[in-house]
Amino acid sequence: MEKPLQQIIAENPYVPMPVEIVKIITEVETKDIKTFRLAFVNKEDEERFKYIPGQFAELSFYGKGESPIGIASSPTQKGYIEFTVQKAGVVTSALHEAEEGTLMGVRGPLGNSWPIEFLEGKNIVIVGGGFAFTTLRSLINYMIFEENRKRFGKITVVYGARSPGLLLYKDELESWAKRGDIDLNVTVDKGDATWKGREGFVPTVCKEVAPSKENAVTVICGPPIMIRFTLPVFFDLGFSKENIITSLEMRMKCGIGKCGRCNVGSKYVCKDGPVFSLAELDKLTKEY
Amino acid sequence: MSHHDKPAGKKSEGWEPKIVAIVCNWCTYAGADLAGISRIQYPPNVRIIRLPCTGRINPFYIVKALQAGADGVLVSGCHPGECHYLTGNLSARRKFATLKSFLNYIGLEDGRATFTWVSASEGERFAQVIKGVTERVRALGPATKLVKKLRDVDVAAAK
Amino acid sequence: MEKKLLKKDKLSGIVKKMAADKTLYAPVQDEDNVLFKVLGPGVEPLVAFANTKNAPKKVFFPHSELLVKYTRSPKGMVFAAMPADAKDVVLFGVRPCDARSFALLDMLFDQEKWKDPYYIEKRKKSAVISLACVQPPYASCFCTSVDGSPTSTQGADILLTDLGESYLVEFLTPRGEGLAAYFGEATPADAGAEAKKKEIAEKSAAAIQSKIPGRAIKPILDVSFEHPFWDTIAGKCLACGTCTYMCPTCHCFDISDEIKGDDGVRIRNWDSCMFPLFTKETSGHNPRTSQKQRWRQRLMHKFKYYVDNFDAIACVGCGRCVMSCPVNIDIRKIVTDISKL
Amino acid sequence: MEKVEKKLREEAKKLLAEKKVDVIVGYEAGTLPLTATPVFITTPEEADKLVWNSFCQHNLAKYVHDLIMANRDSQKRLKPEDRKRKVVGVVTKGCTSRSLVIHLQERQYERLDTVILGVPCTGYMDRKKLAAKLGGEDILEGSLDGANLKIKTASGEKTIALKEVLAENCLTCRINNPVISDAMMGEPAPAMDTAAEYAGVDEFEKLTPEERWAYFKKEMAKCIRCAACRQACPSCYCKVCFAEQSMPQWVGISEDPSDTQVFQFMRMFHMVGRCVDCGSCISVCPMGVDLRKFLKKLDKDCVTLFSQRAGEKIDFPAPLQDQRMDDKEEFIYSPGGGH
Repeated sequence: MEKPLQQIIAENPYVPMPVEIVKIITEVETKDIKTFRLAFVNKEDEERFKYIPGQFAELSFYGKGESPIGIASSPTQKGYIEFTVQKAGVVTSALHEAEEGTLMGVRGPLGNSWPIEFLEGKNIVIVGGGFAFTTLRSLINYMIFEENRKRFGKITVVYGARSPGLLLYKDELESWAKRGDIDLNVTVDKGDATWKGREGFVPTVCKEVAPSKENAVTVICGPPIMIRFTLPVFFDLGFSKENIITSLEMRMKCGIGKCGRCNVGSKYVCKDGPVFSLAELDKLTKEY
Repeated sequence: MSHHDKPAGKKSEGWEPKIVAIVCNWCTYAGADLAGISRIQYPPNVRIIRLPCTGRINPFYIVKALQAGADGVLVSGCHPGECHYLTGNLSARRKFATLKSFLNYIGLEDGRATFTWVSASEGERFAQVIKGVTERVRALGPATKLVKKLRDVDVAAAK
Repeated sequence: MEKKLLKKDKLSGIVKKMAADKTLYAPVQDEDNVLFKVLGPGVEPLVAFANTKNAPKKVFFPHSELLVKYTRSPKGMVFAAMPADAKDVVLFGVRPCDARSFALLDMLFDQEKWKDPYYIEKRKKSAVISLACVQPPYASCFCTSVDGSPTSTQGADILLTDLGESYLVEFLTPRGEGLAAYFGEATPADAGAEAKKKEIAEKSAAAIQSKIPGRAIKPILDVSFEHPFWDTIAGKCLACGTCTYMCPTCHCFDISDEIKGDDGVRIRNWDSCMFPLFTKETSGHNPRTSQKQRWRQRLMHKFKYYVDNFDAIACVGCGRCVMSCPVNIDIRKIVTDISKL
Repeated sequence: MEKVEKKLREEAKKLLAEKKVDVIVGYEAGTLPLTATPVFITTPEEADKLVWNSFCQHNLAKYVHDLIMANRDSQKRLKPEDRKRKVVGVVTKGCTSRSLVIHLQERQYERLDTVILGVPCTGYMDRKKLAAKLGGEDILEGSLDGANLKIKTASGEKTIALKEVLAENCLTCRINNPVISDAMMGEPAPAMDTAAEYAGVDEFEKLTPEERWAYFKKEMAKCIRCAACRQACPSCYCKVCFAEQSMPQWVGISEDPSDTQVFQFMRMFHMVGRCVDCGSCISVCPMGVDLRKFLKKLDKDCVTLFSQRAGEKIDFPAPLQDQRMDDKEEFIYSPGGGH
């Protein structure tokens, strides 16, 4: 006896929902980061896939397996979900070869999320570096969405990449820059002939922007080296560890706290994370 | 060991042997070319994979081909002493001698893996080798040993 | 629940009858090993003292298990439906320590938020007939140090205790009572039998000589993640993973896809925290690069993390890892050493 | 053996005190009766832990490789002139010495990286054989009394001749004294029964292919893919094993019969001219897979085809590194006749 697939999906967290790649955007000049826009094959799956910025999902590709990727779109964007994927391993390499129209699978949403309720009513400082900007982009788009904007205070964004060609979401950065309700600071380590914006490392820019700690939370995501040098800046500015939020990465398989590889101390990054405040991280072991 | 080992399975209706031939670029591939140019007929059962040298062939390629469902594997390169890289085929010969012996030892039929030399001028020999190997594999029937089947629920339940 | 007495010579027949009706797993002699496996027709189930080489967890958490099936269409991946039902299964002759492992695994696989349908489905359809240890099978048994006992009923549906002439059959759960019909030849147990069982329980618990401070090391582990002690434990570890593969409570797994032609399957396979690649990320970064870290993870998982998350030690004291470790890394010694830190 | 042990401890103390070695890999008594387990000695005081007896089973060459590689990795970022050699002393019996030779032939490290403390070996006890003899009964206490094992189990005391429970590979061992050493701890041990070395292989070769396949299939079905055999093998030192490569993935990781057969076949085939018959893979296998039946064939082929034994001679290339015009080639196919 066989159960209908839709019923299995509803009951079984290991079974992906079928999706179609409807759009592929090459984000960077090195062409190894692309954004995949996925639409659900079945309408009810879209309903089921209710997510909050900061969550991730497991992408399935034919014959290759699964890869956990942060959701780059915002739940305010209807009809599709987006993932920005760097070409690295087996699944992501296959994905990069795929064309629009390809059918694949998505399993999720998984993990906790950026703490939206905690962020509400506060000034938000978003600090992102390089490729780790994806779930922050989700959060920004969520917060600046018309109906949501008034729930949050001042929004400051510091986003850096090594070079102008490596900045993600260039169109969106432009449109955000035109808005009056978001203080956008885009920086590159080293500009090129056409680059008119800021040059400098993210920690330095954070120091210059010097957001006030009053009623403020900072959400940081980026390469470990960036985080290491950015945190002291925020400590100096007086941010408490409870008010510094970040997202961890670990090797994952099941995504639901069973397979046992992504734990940091007693917490599973896939299930209890990936989002932790610095205060929470302090209580965990340093094995990540 | 003789190559008159018992066929592994019944010859199924309409079955044609699938043979993977892994050959070196300088001798056997050129030999195959010559066979083609000279319009010498040979059975269409081989899929040729060209590598720089038999010394480059990881024994795993042979086992992997068998696992993936090839009914036979043929490896062919330059005759000893004629290697484009001087000694690649001498290294290969030691690997293949032990590999073939080991495959036979675990009970694989002798004709599944075949090793030979064909030079660039031996178009006729190439055709003869393919004919011979195809006939040998045909006599053995479809490969069953080491062949991978996709895991199914029934298999899972039986364990 | 109901208790009965069964003449000892009747048991084998009952088990074989069950094996004829359902899939029945039992300890079976297989060449040099006693293995827990499906009891074939005409095969005698073992009730001797030694425990099975492999842990019975594989019935609910198989070494390799099909998770998802799919096919390839011209457009890509199409998921296929899966059979819905697990078969009725009886596990016979499970030692109380191993039966406890099911209760421990339930905590993980049957959580409120994320449920593992494959495990739960099989668990629901099964009955566990446990066989009390009237004598500890090995000198390395230490169940009493990790909240267990040689006559523990945790995780079992029926408990059999050898009273000498006959078995005391305790039906512990409705699932166990579902098998009552097979025990038609048993007679109601009297108070004498109960007293005898109690005496045996006390005697067998006292016979467990090997003791470790199971719960006591938790507060020490809480504060000693960085302790230099960890540098001393794993030097000779081969990273072979035998301990985790033999362990009745180890449950880490890997998921991999396989295809042939246009058909694909996703399979989960046992994995081990002892393996260097277990946590290695695509980027090359590995949070646990040394065997010391991996050993610490294994120990912490069992004696701290599981306690943090489920208030239970993820070790049943069966001693399999102690006996099967090729280089004699003895978890009893490590736990004892930690208690002295 | 006591003499050897005494000399070993003295020598170890001396080497450590004179700082000629950084660590000595040897054996100490295990926590279970009748066992010995690897130990790493770094101070002269600890040297008294060292034992040498019939329970010293492990091929310690594996640790020598591991320690030297770990040391090298830890200094990767230092300038070459700042890097420090780590000298590993190792208690070495015949098979261990052959493994060291293989490492040296394969240029894993230099001879200067090791100090070889040779011990004469008369074979080690096979725990599985003993367990089978005892019918699976747990050993409560045990000791070696001359040529006999005195064992206490729940059912009473037993005496078993050590010879009856020596490992198969030891019984027919050809090279039971180290082939290279810096110091020998005692007189070379008497030869074992080498006449029967390939008896098992010869017998197996006489079976029909179907019978051989049936046996291979049956043995491989026992394997649980834990890869303990690989981990224990001193010749298996690849940074990433073929079984774990993902691009391409050579072999599936499940317990699928074909994947298991192919994994085991290829792992064993990597041992052509590299298997020293130390029995490590067999003794660690939790399921008791009969790997030796197959590994020994590779050894036999090496001898018959190339007249070489793995790790036997240090100044000679390993069989598969060697290239010779005059190798036998009966296996080469020629159309119309022959193979």
